[in-house]
Amino acid sequence: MDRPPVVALEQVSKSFGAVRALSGVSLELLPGEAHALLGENGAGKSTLIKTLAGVHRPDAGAVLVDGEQRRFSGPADALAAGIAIIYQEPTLFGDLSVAENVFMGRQPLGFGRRIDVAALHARTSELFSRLGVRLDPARPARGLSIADQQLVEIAKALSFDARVIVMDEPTAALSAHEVQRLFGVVRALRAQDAAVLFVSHRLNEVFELCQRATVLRDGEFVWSGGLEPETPDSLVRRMVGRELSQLFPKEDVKAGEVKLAVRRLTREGVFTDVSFDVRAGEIVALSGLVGAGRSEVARAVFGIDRPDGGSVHVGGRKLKYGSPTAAMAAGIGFVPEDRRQQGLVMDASIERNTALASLGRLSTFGLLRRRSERALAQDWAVKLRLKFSRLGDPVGVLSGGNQQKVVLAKWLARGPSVLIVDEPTRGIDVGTKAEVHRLLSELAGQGVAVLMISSELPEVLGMADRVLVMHEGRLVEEFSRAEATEERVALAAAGQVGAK
Amino acid sequence: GGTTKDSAGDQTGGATNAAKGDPNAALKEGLKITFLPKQVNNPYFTVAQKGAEQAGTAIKAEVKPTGPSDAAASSQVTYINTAAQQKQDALVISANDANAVAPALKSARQQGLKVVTFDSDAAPDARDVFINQATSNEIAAGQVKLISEAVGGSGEIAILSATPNATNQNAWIEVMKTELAKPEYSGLELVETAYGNDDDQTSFQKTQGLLQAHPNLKGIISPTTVGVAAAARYLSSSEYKGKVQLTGLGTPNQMRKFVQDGTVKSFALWDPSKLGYLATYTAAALASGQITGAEGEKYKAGDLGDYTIGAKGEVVLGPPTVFTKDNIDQFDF
Amino acid sequence: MTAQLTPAVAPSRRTAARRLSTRVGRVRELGIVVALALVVIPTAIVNPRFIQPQSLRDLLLNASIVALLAVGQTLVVITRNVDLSVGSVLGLSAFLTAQHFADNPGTPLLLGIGFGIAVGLACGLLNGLLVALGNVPSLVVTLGTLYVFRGVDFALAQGKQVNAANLPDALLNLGSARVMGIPVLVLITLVVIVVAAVYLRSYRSGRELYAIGSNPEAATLAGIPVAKRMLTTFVLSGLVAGLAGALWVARYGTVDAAAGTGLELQVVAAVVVGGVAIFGGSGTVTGAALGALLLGTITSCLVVLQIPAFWQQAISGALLLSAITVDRLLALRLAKALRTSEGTSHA
Amino acid sequence: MRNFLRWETALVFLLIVVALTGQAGTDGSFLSGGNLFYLGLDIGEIALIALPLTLVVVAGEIDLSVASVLGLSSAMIGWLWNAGWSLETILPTVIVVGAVCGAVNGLLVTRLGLPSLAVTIGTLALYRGLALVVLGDTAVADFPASYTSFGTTPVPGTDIPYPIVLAAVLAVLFGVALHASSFGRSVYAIGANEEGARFSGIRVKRIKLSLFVLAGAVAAIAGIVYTFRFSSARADNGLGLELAVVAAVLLGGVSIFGGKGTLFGVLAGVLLLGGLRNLLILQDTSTEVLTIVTGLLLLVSVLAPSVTRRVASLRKAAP
Ligand SMILES: Nc1ncnc2c1ncn2[C@@H]1O[C@H](COP(=O)(O)OP(=O)(O)OP(=O)(O)O)[C@@H](O)[C@H]1O
Ligand SMILES: Nc1ncnc2c1ncn2[C@@H]1O[C@H](COP(=O)(O)OP(=O)(O)OP(=O)(O)O)[C@@H](O)[C@H]1O
Ligand SMILES: [Mg+2]
Ligand SMILES: [Mg+2]
Repeated sequence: MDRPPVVALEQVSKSFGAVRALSGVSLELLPGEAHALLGENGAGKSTLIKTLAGVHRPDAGAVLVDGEQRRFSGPADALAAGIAIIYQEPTLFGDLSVAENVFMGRQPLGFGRRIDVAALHARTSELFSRLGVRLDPARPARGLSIADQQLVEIAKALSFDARVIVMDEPTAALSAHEVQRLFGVVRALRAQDAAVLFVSHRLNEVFELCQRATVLRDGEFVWSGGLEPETPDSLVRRMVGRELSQLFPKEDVKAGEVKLAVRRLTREGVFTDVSFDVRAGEIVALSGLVGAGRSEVARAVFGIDRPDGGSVHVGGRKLKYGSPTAAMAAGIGFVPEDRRQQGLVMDASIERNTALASLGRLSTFGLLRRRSERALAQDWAVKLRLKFSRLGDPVGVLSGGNQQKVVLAKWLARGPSVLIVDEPTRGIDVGTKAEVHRLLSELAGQGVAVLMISSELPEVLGMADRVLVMHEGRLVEEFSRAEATEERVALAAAGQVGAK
Repeated sequence: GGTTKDSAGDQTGGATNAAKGDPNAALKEGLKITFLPKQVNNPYFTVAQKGAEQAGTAIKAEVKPTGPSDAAASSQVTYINTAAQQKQDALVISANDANAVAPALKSARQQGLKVVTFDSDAAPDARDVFINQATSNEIAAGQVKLISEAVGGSGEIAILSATPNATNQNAWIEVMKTELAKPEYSGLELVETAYGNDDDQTSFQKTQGLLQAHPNLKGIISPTTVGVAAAARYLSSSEYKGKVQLTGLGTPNQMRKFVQDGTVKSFALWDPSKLGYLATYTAAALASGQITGAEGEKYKAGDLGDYTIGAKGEVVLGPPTVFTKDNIDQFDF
Repeated sequence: MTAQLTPAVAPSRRTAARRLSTRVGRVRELGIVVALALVVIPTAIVNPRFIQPQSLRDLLLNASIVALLAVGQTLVVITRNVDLSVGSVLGLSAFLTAQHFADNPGTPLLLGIGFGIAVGLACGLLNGLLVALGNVPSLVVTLGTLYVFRGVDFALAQGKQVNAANLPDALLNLGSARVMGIPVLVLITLVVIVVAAVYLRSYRSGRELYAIGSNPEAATLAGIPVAKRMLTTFVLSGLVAGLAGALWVARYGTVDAAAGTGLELQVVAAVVVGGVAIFGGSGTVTGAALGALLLGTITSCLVVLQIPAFWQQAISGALLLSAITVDRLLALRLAKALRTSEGTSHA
Repeated sequence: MRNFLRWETALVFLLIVVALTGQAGTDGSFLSGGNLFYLGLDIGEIALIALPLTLVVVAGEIDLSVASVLGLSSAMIGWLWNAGWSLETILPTVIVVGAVCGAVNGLLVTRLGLPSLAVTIGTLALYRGLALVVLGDTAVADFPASYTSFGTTPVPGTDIPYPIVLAAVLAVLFGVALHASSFGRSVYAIGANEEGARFSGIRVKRIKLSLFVLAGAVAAIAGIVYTFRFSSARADNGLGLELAVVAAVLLGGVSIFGGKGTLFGVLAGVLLLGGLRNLLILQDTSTEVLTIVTGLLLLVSVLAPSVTRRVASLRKAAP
């Protein structure tokens, strides 16, 4: 551990307007180490990474590569210095082939400096086989599932043969299997003396993969050191600054009548013959590997997509196909998985976003009652302990966790009788996560039927009264709370049916 | 019930000039005259404007050229209103649309402006005098005669006009049709009227289209300067050169090359600068009280000599000049 | 573990989807060719003169200037921008080139054309600088320069017109000259199309244009010099419009300040019909050029078929709409085919 | 949002500057009642069409066919009048036809998912073509004075032209719809994030369709105004007007990408463009200068916010 750091940040500060995202943060990455970067939502992790990537220029402090101070004027400079980044949000070119995505700007050249397409595809396939991915290099990136997109991102980062690889929540969309493949690759990289900076809210992964960690809180450096003597609890304490129970188990509620009934719902090529019930007071989890089709089922139930067959009943009445308006009128609320694209209007204010699903009841003769709108937003901001400065601020400036709360507020404000939440805590820090769980539990207590889609097994096991498991577009298993164990659910999700 | 066409009969016609002109009144100096062509930056009107400015210098009037950059029916109205606002003495205008400018012209006249139209008339009750380049009959008959001579008296012919709505074009085309019905032109057959929108490229392509659509086409009449130049340009570079005859109304400078290389035998036009000159003189005469626009009044228009106001307040410049290989080099406009 | 569980049929399903997608990719251009045939063949049957050499030459000649502009426009549109000023740039370049030739009778042909190109290049540079450095929407910027360039054109022309008589014969001959029966203007256009097509398909910076249009933020993150590339596309579009202006003079011989007015909509229409996505990221110059040819041919056919003049515009509008509708329906079917053939095959 | 408010302030400031310099430069005739009447007449149709177009652009779409709908409406008035219909039947009929034209645009955009720029370039040609089919090369002018005088005389006792009264009434309606109703909220949400709007249960397609229908209907009304103002029904009326209207909307601070802009800004933009034009013509400025000024204003409208942002950030960076 005496070797000099490949890359170091010294006393870096960065502000966005009035928001101080980083103040005086230092970080050293040693060759051959996997280093975790930890912190709550909005702690400044992504900002730090973007500073390292040359996306942001630090207001103060320095970036050092091999001990020499460097001034990156853009991402190209950082790449040239051997720093490859996997960003939190996928950055693919939908219209281009997967192979071109991986090698953009570095395509192998042939005669007359023209791109050699055969070599391009061959090299991409090579990378994919290292990752154990089966993807056609020539297919367009558009239409890839989030997991596949993430895998292409990883392949892209690997293709640089970089000395420093930075991964901002690479596993947030991946299931256990892909995570293991990724870890294998990371270990191989370490063996080749590359440094890896790893961001994740899943602490078990951090302990499995990393040797050292750095913790940020509210943009400030808190701690850095070896992970050997640490425990998850001790890390959480450093991140949050106080004791915290990590999970908030659901309280038992007696299940009432069937609120949501899905019968033989089918959408060609996506999911087939899906049937299940959700009762009042119940939280039913829909589990499965990434790409199993859970989100698609939720979208079809809510009417975003038009199913090819089957039916959805709410409170005994059949829903119209393909109409979110009808679903909402019947009492369904839907917190989608992608809050940037689907959940929020980023440029609009907190207040407007909160009111967006309740416009009808906030207006008389079509005219909006501004005062009621504001009262509604104020009310929910308090209830959900939202951290914000003004209700008129655009939601885009909130941290990820607080954005998620706004999405929840938007739907809770309608008082739904059936609530579908898709990955309600994706990318959310432990503190906020516990709060979201408390909230879901409370809702169930009030008689709401909750359908929860989650890729995080502990969350599923802690929160669900029943667990439904999907595999390749079909419902394959159902476990009661007592039956469900981590192993059983994982096996069913992998298609090993009958493993009870 | 309702307001239907038949119930709306209160159209007034003819210029109403109560006062009588004083033929001996001197032309006032320092008159303010607005010169409003269909479209600025149109070479034809640029030449006309030169004539107007010459006249202005001669009579010590201030001639102010202005106008829209597009020839849309209504775009002149703003400029008419402005002339009224600026309390000009007279307005010399070539109307894009006889009716669209009429309300504005009427209100300008109520505010004391004298209105002279040239080249293309407005509704008669909206102006004082119209300076006609030549009578429609003269122009149209001349064109038919030229094409008949060029094609040797028989064969299919076509017309390449400007925009479908151009008032003067449509009037000429009507006369051409009656002219063609005469026995001496029984060999000629008008097969199509195409519209080049007074746009060079469109006219060019419409010429092509005409030739393809009518394999036996012998001649084309294009009574518009833009159209005839474009058609000549196409013919001269195609295999139809010399086989298909072309005539029309064009400026000598534009057509010189094609007359010299044999694409066009003859074409016609009046001198636009004389048109502008006469119109400006007429405006000055009106504003000075020499004339009122009534039929039969006489006045002198500088170098051009004496003119008499005809029926419906029209003054005719004179017969158009026919340009051929022999005389074209004497003209520069 | 799941990788082994994936059914063995998955790869074959996937290759099927891929084959379909490449095939349909080609169909986009093929579709225009078919549409062209559908327009030309019936017309030729009704009037055989339509496919005589002179007539075909005219078809290509008419389309070549719009096709040129469409090539430049494609470069811009691929990066999720648009250049509405091309008509004005063409007008300015055409007038200045003509005036240059008229004022300096001894100007060598290539020098004069180079002058026109330089005018276009300067306009393109201005557009590019405003868009790339000002970081503002190109539609608004180029709508602005559409007015500005045209205004400058009018101001310089002062109502004058340059006539064929004042232009050197070398230039005018260029407008009608042929090599092996093919008009020189068409050959120039073809060269530009081929160069642009190869550049877009096989050069890194060409591919980067697609990347920018596909996902601008990601392009920045991938280290692509986005501003520089966008600037380049506007410069190229201007340059091509400048060239088109010079060729316009050669072709039509008579030039005033109004040349090319309203051409921008024709060019955008050609690009869209040619299958270039208006929101960037996909499309080819060949498609755009074919789009220009199709639109030009439709206009000619309607004349040749003796469709009454008043009907022609309505019919070409309707045909344009059907072209983009058919294209869209094809794309939707492709998307559906991809979905059902690929479905749940991901591990 | 605050940036745009700032642009609207700038527009108002510019308007005042134009008014004052105009007043001084023309010895008071610029702000005289007579001139203001003409100014009002000149911007009447643009103001009318700009209203629904603002909503369309805020929703992230565009409609370039509006001027052609105006032309079609005018041609139909002439055609039906010649056919002996009464004006009381003609006027509602052409408004319905305009709405149908808008609906065709809207259906192509919402049902087939075609980009509105492409669709409306197509219908721009189609509707203008239909206008030619309907009326051909004739111009119809023999409308009764009781109708055409609406276009040439002010409201008695004032200098306000009737078209402006109509535009003002519609402006209030559209303003309320965009800024104070749940419909308007939905329009903004659609423009800013269409997918997000759909996930919030907003009927994206229906709202977009209704905006196109509105644009068509109002363009037809503008066609009526145009026809009677010039007492001339022709197929080529309003040719090329679409660029002027789009320019006014963009100058008013509406983002071409949707989700941003106010109706007030657009009205200020219409006034500024019209006022400046009127002033320059009154001062005998040549057409080319007019054209250049229009273009420069557009450039300023997008560059100014971007420049102020940059200057602001520079000032912040300097301690
Ligand atoms: N472009 C920006 N403009 C304004 N504020 C920003 C911007 N980017 C980040 N911030 C703010 O900076 C702070 C740190 O954000 P950052 O994205 O670095 O957090 P993070 O640690 O990555 O959180 P998460 O775990 O949710 O990804 C937050 O308060 C955020 O709102
Ligand atoms: N954005 C997208 N575009 C097209 N197809 C997609 C997209 N996202 C997912 N799919 C496809 O839909 C199928 C099911 O994906 P879905 O998102 O429903 O899975 P999931 O189990 O919810 O996983 P996740 O946790 O990623 O949401 C996948 O096979 C994938 O190919
Ligand atoms: Mg982050
Ligand atoms: Mg999902």
